[in-house]
Amino acid sequence: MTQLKFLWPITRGLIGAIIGLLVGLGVGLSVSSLTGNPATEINISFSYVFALLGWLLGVGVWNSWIREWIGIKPSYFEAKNWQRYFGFSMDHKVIGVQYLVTFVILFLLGGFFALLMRIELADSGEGLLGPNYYNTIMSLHGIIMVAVAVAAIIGGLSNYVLPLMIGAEDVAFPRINALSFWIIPPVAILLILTPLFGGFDSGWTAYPPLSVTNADGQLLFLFAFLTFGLSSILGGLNFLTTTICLRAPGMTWGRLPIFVWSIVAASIISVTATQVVAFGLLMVILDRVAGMVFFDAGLGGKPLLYEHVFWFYSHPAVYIMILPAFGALLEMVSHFSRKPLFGYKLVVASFLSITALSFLVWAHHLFTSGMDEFLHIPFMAITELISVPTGVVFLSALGTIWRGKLWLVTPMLFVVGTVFNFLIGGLTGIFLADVATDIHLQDTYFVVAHFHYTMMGGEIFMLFGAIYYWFPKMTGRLYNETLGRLHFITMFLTYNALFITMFIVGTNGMNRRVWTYPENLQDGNILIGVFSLLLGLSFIPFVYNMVASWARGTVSGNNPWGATTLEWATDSPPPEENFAHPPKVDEGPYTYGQSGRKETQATPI
Amino acid sequence: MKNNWTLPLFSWVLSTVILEILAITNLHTLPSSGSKQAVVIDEAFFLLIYICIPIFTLITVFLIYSVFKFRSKGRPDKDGPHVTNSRNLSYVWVIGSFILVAFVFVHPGVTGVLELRAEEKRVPDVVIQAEAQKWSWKIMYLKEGVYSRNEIVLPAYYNTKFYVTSKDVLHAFWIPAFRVKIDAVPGMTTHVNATPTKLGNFDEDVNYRLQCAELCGIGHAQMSIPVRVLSENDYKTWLKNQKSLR
Amino acid sequence: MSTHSETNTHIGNSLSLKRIGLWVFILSETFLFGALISTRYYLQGVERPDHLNQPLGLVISIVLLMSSLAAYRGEVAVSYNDQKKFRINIISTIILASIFLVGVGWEWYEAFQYFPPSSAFGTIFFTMTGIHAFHVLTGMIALIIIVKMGSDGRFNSNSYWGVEGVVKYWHFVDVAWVFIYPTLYLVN
Amino acid sequence: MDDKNITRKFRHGLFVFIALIIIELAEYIIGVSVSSGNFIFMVLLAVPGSWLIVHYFMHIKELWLPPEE
Repeated sequence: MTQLKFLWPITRGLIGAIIGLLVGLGVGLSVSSLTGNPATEINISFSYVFALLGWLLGVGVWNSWIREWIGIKPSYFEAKNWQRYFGFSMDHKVIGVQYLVTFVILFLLGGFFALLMRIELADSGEGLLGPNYYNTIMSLHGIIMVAVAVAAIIGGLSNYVLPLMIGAEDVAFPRINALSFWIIPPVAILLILTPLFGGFDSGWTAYPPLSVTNADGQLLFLFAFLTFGLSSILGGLNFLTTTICLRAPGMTWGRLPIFVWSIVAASIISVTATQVVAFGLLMVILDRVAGMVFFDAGLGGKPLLYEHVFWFYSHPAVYIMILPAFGALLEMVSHFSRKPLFGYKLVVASFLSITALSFLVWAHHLFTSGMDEFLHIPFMAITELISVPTGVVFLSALGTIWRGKLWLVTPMLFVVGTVFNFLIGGLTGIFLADVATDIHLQDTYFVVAHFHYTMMGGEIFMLFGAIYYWFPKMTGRLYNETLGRLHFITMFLTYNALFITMFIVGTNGMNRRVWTYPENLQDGNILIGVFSLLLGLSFIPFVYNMVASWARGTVSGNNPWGATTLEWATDSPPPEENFAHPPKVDEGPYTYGQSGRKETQATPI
Repeated sequence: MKNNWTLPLFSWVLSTVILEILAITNLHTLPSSGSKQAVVIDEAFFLLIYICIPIFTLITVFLIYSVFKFRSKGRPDKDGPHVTNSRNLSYVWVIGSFILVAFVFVHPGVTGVLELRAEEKRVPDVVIQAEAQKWSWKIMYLKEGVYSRNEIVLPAYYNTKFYVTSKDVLHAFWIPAFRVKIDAVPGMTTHVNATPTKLGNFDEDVNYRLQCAELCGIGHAQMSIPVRVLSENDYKTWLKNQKSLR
Repeated sequence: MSTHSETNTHIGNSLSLKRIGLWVFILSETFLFGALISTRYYLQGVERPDHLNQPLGLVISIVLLMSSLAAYRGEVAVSYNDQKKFRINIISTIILASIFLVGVGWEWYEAFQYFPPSSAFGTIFFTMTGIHAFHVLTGMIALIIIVKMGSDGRFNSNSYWGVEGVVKYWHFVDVAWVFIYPTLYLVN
Repeated sequence: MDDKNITRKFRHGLFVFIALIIIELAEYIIGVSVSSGNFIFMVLLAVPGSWLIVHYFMHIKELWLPPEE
């Protein structure tokens, strides 16, 4: 039993969740009996809210407050070794690893759903899933991958490295940080439970009126998304405050590593825009549960309202995803080219202008939605304008590599791959910003391929690159370089083969979100299926590499890359208070090539 | 260090030329084009491809070149030069991308929109109301008072206006061969124009189909009916037959 | 296994850090209320039904403004270590807030007859007042906690972040109402 | 304690409150009497009203002051 003690907090959380569920069910039943309205939706809503609170209570999020309230000294069990990852911890390093592992697992799950979809689509007629399950699986793939893309870098990696990079001891609000992680598991559980409640066939966008009228699984999805949004807001709040207030002495805004800047920009978006989508989801919930008519055209509602509100968040959300990826990319490009980042100030300016512009481009998702036509040209203009600051990232990456001393280890390979992928993603975006071509391409596989090129080719590639890059910092061990390269090469090739085929199929008229399609598109779809299977296989070396190297990889030393930023100046893995002596900063983050720079320490690579 | 630039610049020009030639001669990814609107959209599509190719090759060539040229075997023992910025290059880059964006905005962008809208402003010859309901289409020929549920029949060379609406959830009206797409929104009537320029039907070309393009539930994928474009005379005969059926 | 102290020594104690955190949170909430208000205009334009209880709307707005004044006085009082005035003012804030909530409840009762939640204006009205009343309610709970903590002697003129934070949040709820009130009752 | 100052601050609060009441009453009168097109008046009144609260009650200025430890 003692070996299983580490599972105690989670068990307690589950017990709390079940108690909360029963209490909520009771409340829900009494409410519905009071109103004489035997609605299962009311029961689901109350049960979920109470189960969430019960879970958090059981896990220990409110522990210290409750103890203080009833007068017990606030102190609690915290394991030291790997077991601490299974319990409530306020250490940003533990939370970062918890985030990362959770989201890598969710990523693999979402990928598995994608494979199921491809099996269905290998035949132009009915295959494995059929219409009922296909839509739910497709929607689950969508929302899980969106969650991974929103939170894996900003919640996982930046949680771990941002305080280290600015020389802080922890994030600004450690308990809120822990809270924002511990409300993620309920999100995943809710989503996985949706098939039991009839699934949800509305896609991750959940456009009403469909999402108001379909099965109860939709309600679970809405609550999951809402909870996830809460986590995202709290995370952004934490990172913003941390960067504003907890920079080490001498760490001026001009000396912040570029990754920190990208997190600041992304946090601004996630703090503000997420509230708007939360309200959009709330409107759908109110329509379903409280009988309101936001989207009921017959009673004065307007379905287009949701599309505007939703994309007001969800377009900036792609910048929550991609900005940290840009940051990580430029961060690594400098360290592995042994050159200072090219055009640091210009990049910062472009990040901030992307943040500002991202709020003004949402309606390009609505060119064919029937919104007022006078909006088409201005939104086309702003959407195309945002490619100017995005282009600066390419300038900076190429300018840094130029005449550098490239060290082509796995993270740098991912950087090179990402520049290539995002180039395709960005260029194909122009086709969707252009009103005329968008009319044809909207809602085809061209769009699907485009956002996979930006989100997966841009961000997820960078997520893996950054995991490799900071792996020695997190574990104190080196990953296996050969396996890492194998992962990169297989992933890069199959990924590109897959999604370039998807562009062609999409332009040819392959509709998205369908389980059956005209037969002339079958060859392309079979090719996509084969490549996606291979792409799925390419993650096996990654998983094996991570697990095996964490357990018994070569010890890395503190600074295996010889990088100049602050996180490498402390031990690997860092001590609980991050820095044995609080650091003082007296120069910028990228001092490569400066005369008199201290030589980086020698390492086993 | 000056000759660093010659090889990549040369390969950039060369690869651009090769890719442009390939694109112009060999790129047929769009479905068959069967309407005036399709011509506008296809022109914009190909123009954007021709504009994108030099940008693509510029960055790819320089990326590949620098990776091979500047890589060091194993861990670099020295740093690169301490170059943090180049004011001129930044100016060129930013202003250049501004100009490109402005160009793309004006030419396939605004001009494309205006061309499509000019078509919309013409007085339509045929007016059709398409009503979507889970998961079928109801096609009404408003002037003639004819209904059809299992196909759309259109006369070639006539400007047809479609009024699109929905009875329940969001759908979208999409005919791939015509490149027209507009959402069917409950409580709203949206509209779109198409002028077929070729005879055609679903049996010969699957792009002659009216397909729902906005996820609308379980039957979404199958919410599609054939489109048939007839000559004027055949169309009139068809209309007569439809009327007599009622 | 180890126990470690709840608050990190230098993190979480700095006043400006908590202030900035709260301001970021307020910025975030601004977007929520912005979305609410935009929704009203998107769905209904500036139309308003005839059956709004205008005098009641004015009265509860003034009550909420009065509560803001009382909250302000409470914060000033604690900054001068005047515990008695602090308690009186914060308690009157709570009382005024409950009067406000009663007013909203009354308005809801009337609204059910003229524009129920299943009508377009009713949808907006119930959602906007509901979300705002939820904020008032959370603010009230926080104020009650503040009073209790104050009577435990937790605040003095040097350390009164709890009061400052809650009062700031309370003022923000008031600011939101300054926009919601004309949006719901007055524009035409 | 420093009784003089506290009354002065209370009086400041009262002035702000009176200004807010005036704004609110003006809004009410315009809203009830002007039958259409009063949206712009509402904006013109609500913005300064909220600014009064944000400035005098919420002390937004503290954000621009150097942080005190």
